[in-house]
Amino acid sequence: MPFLKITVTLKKSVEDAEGQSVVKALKLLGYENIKDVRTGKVYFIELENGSIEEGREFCSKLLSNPVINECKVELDGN
Amino acid sequence: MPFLKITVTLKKSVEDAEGQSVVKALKLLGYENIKDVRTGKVYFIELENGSIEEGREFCSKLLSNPVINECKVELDGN
Amino acid sequence: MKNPRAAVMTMEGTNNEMEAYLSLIHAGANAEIVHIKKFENSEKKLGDYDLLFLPGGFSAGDYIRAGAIMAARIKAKLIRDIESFVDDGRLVMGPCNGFQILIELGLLPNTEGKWETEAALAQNISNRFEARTIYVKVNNNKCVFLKKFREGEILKLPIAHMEGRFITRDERVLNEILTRRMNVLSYVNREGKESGYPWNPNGSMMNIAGLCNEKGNVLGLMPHPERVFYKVTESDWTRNGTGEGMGYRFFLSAVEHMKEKF
Amino acid sequence: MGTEFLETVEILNSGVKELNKISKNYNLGLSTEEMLRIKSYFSSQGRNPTDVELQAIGQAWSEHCGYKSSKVYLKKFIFGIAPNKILSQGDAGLVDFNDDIAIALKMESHNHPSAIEPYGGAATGVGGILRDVLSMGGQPIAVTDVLYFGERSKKGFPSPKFIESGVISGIRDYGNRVGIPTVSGGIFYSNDFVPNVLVNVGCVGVVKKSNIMKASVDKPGLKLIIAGGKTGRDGIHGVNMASKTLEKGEEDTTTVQLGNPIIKEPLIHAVLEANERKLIYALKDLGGGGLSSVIGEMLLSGGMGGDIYLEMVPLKESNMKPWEIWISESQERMMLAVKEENINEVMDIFNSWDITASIIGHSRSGKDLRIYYNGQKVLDMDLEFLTSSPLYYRSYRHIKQPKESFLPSYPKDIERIMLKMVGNINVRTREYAVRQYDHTVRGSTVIGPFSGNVGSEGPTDASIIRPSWDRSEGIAISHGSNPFYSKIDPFRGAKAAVDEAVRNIVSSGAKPIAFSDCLNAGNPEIPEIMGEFISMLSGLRDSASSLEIPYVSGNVSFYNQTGKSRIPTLPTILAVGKIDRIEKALTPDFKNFGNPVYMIGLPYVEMGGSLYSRILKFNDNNVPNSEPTILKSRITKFLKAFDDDLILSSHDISDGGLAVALAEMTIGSGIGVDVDISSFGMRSDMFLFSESQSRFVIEGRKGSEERIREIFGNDAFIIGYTSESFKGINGEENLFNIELERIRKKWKEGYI
Ligand SMILES: Nc1ncnc2c1ncn2[C@@H]1O[C@H](COP(=O)(O)OP(=O)(O)O)[C@@H](O)[C@H]1O
Ligand SMILES: [Mg+2]
Repeated sequence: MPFLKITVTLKKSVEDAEGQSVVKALKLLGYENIKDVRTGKVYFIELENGSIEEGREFCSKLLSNPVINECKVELDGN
Repeated sequence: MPFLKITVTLKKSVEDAEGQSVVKALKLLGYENIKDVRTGKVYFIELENGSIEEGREFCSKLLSNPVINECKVELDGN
Repeated sequence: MKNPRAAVMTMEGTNNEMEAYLSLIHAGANAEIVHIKKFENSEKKLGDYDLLFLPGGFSAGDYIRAGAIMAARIKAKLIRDIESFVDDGRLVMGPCNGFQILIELGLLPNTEGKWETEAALAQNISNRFEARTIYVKVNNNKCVFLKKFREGEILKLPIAHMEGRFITRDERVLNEILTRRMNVLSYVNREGKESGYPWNPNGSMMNIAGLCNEKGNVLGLMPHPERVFYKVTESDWTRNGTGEGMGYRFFLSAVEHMKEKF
Repeated sequence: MGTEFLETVEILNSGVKELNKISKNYNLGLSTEEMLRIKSYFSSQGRNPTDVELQAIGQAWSEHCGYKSSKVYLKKFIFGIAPNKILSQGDAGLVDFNDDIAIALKMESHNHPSAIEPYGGAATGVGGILRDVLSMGGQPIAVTDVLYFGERSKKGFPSPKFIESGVISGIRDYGNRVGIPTVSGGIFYSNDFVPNVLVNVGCVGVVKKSNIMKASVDKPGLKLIIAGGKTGRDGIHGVNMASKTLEKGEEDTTTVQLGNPIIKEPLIHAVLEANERKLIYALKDLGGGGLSSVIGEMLLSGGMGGDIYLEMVPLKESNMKPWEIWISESQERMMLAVKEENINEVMDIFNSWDITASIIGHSRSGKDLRIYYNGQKVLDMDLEFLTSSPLYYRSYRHIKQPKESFLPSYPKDIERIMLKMVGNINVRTREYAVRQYDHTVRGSTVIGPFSGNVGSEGPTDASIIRPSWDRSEGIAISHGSNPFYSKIDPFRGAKAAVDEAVRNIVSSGAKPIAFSDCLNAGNPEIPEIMGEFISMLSGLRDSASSLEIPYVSGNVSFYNQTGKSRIPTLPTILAVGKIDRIEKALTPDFKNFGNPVYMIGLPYVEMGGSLYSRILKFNDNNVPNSEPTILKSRITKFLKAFDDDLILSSHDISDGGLAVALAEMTIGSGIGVDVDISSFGMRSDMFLFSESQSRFVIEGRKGSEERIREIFGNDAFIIGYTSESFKGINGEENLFNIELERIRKKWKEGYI
């Protein structure tokens, strides 16, 4: 069965509070080489007859807000 | 500058409550072809001199709990 | 006799320190709110206290996973001190975020004695933050914090969390918990019977709401006794009168124990 | 022409057309008259303005910052009610509480940002309102939120469900993370809020009287410290967005922010610690208009001038231009004025909480503001001119409508209508939202949003917070608003909002002491809307002045409009009250069987905007009329009966009238009531469903009949006795007989 992998991230222009907390935590753990961390969510969607177009619909109807998010859709990806 | 992409998911044996909510929401939107949804988090870590090994350390020290999570580390991935 | 000393450890996002601090003070402890930084840079020494309280809240935003960042910080610098603190028989209590941190640190359940992470508190099965009152049953009152309760007693406590679903690494850990009766508190319904959601608010295995280590000096639990020190902060007090709340005896048990022991 | 980071803008030689173009190109949102005013100022200076100067004016003169459409009317109607009861006014207002503390309160809208990005809009709304209370030196103790959502989708705009879930998640994630309990609020559904959703958020705090902070910088040589979040490009021109109507497909990401509660939480601790140690001279938060607005207002109100060095502002991005730094609305920032000798201590405190802080300038004698960037002067202006926006007497028109009552034919099935009401989207439980908000954090919530038996709680009227564990007093918090009334009749709608807020407070056993008013309307340049705005204000004035309760703070949000769709002109009233002994507080759940149940106040046939009219879909523009003098006398009587320990439970009568009030009292208690209304001689449906104002249902103690009659005179009526069933009759006629479990199921529908 095909599946869609959808990755939702924040646009670069939107501050990522979680990413900032991870930077701080990694630095406190001694990793001084960290420059920046951005976070995102992934959805692995198993479905019958899926298509990239359908994945785009999931993005716009449910999984993301185009004002702040970017959505990447991959079919059968890993 | 290299970056690490780390994907943290729930082990198959752990019920994914968020994934189940997404299934329900997509079905309500009329997508009857959805079989299952699993969710995860991605971290895009920009750093100096990163390595896969370092990414694995981030996983075990901070980003995942081995009891419930799986961690996938990619270098320079996209 | 000197009042026992308690430290309530905070960082950004731990936000239940006030009610914890006041509960400790009102139960007769000499409590202090201490930022984790002060332990890390040795401005304060854990050894100077008799009780360590890891308060609830959202340490570092609960980003990544609830409690993960604070636990990682503790692991990096303070874990040896805490392990010997526990070995000494001093007390550690962690409700909610505190419980999540105790689990991440391997201080609970620690069935193998290796201080390794043997369990997790995953996202609630309802996929929702749940803020309401629930019932728990006291299964075992050997735990220092539960001395003032009867075994089988039903308590009414508030919960407020998104990640409280208790899961063990494997069957073995779960069996050890049950055989050694470390599952000191379990979720029950109004009749005192174990049952599913919503009485078990998060889908925890075996309805586990709280764990105490074998020695009885480390308690982690999802509910918040520190928010119901007085009856007037219980959600149904206008039907049941005023006085001491359900949380009072947790703190009194601990303080009396410390007064006897130290 | 300046250097690449600074522009000089040619206005001295610009005509009207060019001036308008400048306003548009620089996103200033200024009118032709305003541009001409700027031109004449700079002509007198003999030079052209820099982009920093123009942008600064654009902020200060926006509707949002300058209150230019509302100020003259606010002054006339709202300010000056019971002024002796206001302790202090600033970002939030203060009212006296006891010998030790004052209460800070404020309610503010975050409508425009929430319509575009609901999650971030609502989250930053909570963040902003917390800062307002913090600015007074106050420890926030409660967050509140009143939300107005649409039901139907509109093409080109996000769906109402998407907006709703984003708004609720935003409030949850921000409020829960900062650890201030979200205890009170409301949710309304009506298609009048498509696509203009309203998000009104409130905050209540406590301030030790010896620690009250002011914002005015009235001494030269004070250092100005910015603390908290870093400054970025986020939130540029936010106030301008909130000062115009919402149009399709707008997604200017520069105004969108998500907020960072994990900076706010320690920032609150650090500021309060510095205040407790008396190290802060003046304090204000950075909200709309950013540095531009906060520094301008702090200096102007203290009669000082100042010098600012923009390179000292900690930045998120290194390549920001001076004008961007100056007007950025980045979240989580506070501005402190500190005496030289206290600087080190203050910086140490911020450091100990891991909070970024930086000295960016100082006050000095004079009336002008100068801003430098790496040694170059980028702004040099008279503060009075810069900060005092022009004020407008907008023209207005009142639409006269005769009051027409409509009597629907008598319904066949009262019971079915009652169940429909209990399950109505505007009545049924809000647990799906509110139980995602932590309402017990801080361990001081005495009455929360729900009360009754564990696992089957019903709604409460007001929440009560205990500000100190060592004293017995409590702070009651509640709201009032009714968009259905306000749509038909903004004057009566406003009075009803105050009435409801007060009723809720009193119903819990507390005495109301202060209001904050959050006003929402469409485009103020339309005379009908301005007319409604003025009607609303006069309603607010009539009620509050009769009660002698001040509006200690408030907020105005205009331009909640998209083309012809616009919201009703409506206030959300945040009320606080005082109860001397929390252990006497009342909740609506019935307490025992066989007790007398009283209705306080008679119903009238005035069904305009009522739930009954909405369910039966009949038109009636006779909105329930709150009579302030009656409200006042009922409060006095109620509190007397309360002091005499005659009342066991109490609930205010609002949506759905007596019928819904009684049903709600059964939900948390599992105790019903048997009602007989035959002695009133009124049509049963009108009697049960009328929403006439200033009314309560109370469960009295056994044997309280005589004392209640003495206190209330002919204002209290026994309508029945608590019982195991829930039955109503009118003489021979059986009105309803409903199993308690069915009511609870209806009310909880869709929620476990
Ligand atoms: N409708 C109103 N009623 C009473 N006071 C108001 C009203 N609108 C605004 N105010 C007061 O005017 C001042 C400025 O309000 P506002 O611009 O919202 O504050 P800020 O933007 O600095 O947070 C505050 O003291 C506020 O309480
Ligand atoms: Mg403000």
